Amino acid sequence: MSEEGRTKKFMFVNRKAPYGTVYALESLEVVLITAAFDQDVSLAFLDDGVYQLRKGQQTKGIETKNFSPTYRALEGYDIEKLYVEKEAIEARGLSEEDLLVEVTVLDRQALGKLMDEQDVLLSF
Amino acid sequence: MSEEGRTKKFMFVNRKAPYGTVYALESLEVVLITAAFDQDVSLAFLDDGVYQLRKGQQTKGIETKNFSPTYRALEGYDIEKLYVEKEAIEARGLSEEDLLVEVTVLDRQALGKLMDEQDVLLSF
Amino acid sequence: MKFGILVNEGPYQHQASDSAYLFCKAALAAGHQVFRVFFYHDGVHNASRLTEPPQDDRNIVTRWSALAESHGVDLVVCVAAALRRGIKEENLAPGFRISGLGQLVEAGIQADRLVTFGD
Amino acid sequence: MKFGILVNEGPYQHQASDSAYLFCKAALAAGHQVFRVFFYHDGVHNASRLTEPPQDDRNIVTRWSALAESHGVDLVVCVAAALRRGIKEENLAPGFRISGLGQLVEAGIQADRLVTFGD
Amino acid sequence: MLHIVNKSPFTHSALDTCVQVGQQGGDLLLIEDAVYAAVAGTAVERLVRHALQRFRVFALSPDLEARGVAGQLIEGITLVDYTGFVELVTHNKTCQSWL
Amino acid sequence: MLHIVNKSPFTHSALDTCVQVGQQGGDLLLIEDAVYAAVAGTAVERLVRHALQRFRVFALSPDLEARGVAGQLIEGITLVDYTGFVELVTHNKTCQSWL
Repeated sequence: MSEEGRTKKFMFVNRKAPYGTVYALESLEVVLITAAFDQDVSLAFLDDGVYQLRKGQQTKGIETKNFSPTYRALEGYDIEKLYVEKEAIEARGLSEEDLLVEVTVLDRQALGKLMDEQDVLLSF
Repeated sequence: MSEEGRTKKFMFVNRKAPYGTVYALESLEVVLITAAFDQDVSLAFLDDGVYQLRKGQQTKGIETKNFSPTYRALEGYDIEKLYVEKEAIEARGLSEEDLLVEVTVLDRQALGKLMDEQDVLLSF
Repeated sequence: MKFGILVNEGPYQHQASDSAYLFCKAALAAGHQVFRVFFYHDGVHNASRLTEPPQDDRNIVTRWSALAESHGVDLVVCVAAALRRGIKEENLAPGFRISGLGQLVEAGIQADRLVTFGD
Repeated sequence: MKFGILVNEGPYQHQASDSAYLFCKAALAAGHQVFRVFFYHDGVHNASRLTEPPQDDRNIVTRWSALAESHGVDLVVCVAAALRRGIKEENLAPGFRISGLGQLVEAGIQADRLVTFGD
Repeated sequence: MLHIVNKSPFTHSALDTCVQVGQQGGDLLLIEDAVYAAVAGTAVERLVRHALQRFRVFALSPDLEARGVAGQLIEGITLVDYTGFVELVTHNKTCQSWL
Repeated sequence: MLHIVNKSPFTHSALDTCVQVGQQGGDLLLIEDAVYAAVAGTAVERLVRHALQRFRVFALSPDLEARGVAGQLIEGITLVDYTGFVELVTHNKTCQSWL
């Protein structure tokens, strides 16, 4: 499905918590489609975005679909570049063991450098 | 138009800047209706809400209606209790002369005390 | 006790509408009366009968309609906010009615408590 | 230069849709091409032909339609987001079309720049 | 009076304003993205401890569970479900949503 | 790279994160409610001065005028209209909206 055979570097910048707003869920839907277009996809989790990857989400009490298992499924779509902001997890008392998937932890400046190297940034 | 002759103390708590979102404008519409119901109406401006009262708004460049003159018209509806958060105007480098209308400036604790005395709080 | 509820955001984008619904359900289950739910700002989108969420997701609009049906909750959509955003009789879901802001003020006067859900 | 635009919020509630429109107008006036505007999340509400803003306010929906008419801008509404929120062919304004998220990805690939407006 | 906060304390100032404006002896309920404030060991714990000196502080458990953070609350915060939310509203004469 | 911020710096952390993540030499454009950051003499002026050491900083004049704050900018900030906004986007290879 690649468009004219072109491959671009797409980065999804996720900065919002899940469930309070729909952005995290609808962002994931774009991630999956972008991978289907054979693009070079990476995801960055900054600020409250790191909460999207929190283990143990149980949404029965708010009668809303728990979409966090989808992050585990990303590997099956060859989406393996997941970056997490070091300052964000530290401020929230989280460690890598609290997260659903394996990630690369980078500080803010290293994340900024990666962002600078992208062709397309998508942020919701 | 009073409902069963009952009068309640309604306070509108405005904490958002104008134009970035519609809340300030649509809040004003409720204020006017509430006055028409002969209720005891007061308005509190906290946080970015104080920007609603900023003099000199010129909205031609964003092709949006300038609704700030409405604040001047409130007096004509006998809405005269306008309270502004002292800490908010100070943090924003504003003084009472920068505001469109005459207001009572109160610190946060005094505003909280007033809020405690209301029957209905409306916040958008 | 008699509750009035104000919903300021549309369905799915913000949790406000979900929180308001679950609050109403709990209030009714505890024997209270939910006198009126008033939909203002983007909250008017809760009244669209055209929404079709995915099969595995909750249907926010029909949930509200069911609440009106089962408990006689008065679901009022602000006419000015609705016109601005494209909600009219022709796409209004069952159980909702379109009326003026006076209905919100009246809810504030008549209800023992008015609770706001928004963003 | 070839621009793609992403709009994530509905009309009137947030300024995002206004900012996106004024950006498109300026880009077109400067001789650039606005290849596509993609409406996602609550942005899909920009496509409702039922909106009726007050006489003294801007009409956000018809402004978009006019841009499609005069400059051939491709206005695409995300089908999944639209179904969830009650935007369908029956209430779609002129100049808009409903399609899949692939249209957003394609815009990212084909455009020289993709600019996002949201909340 | 019941204060309801629904915004993340890491990205919005709503909780901060609420704590500074609210009067001693009020109730504070954390819902939606604000429940992250109830978690122990974060950068906003000091603000919440300050809140605990002024108010009774509650957090909505369905929102904590949805976000996977129900297990590590700051001491002194009380969990409530929606029924408890309703009781808090009836217990207080008025409520303010710090949107 | 162009950083676009549209949130009030008094109530949201978006500008703060942007300044800390963005690389030296980038461009920063303040639009919508973020234009309040461009005003001199406020509690966030220090953050904006820090931004000025890292980026060229611009503010969208129609948004400043709408809010009545066009007259008192921090030195070093450049005013642009929508045409200037478009030029900033073309000048930078990519842009990130810090929503």
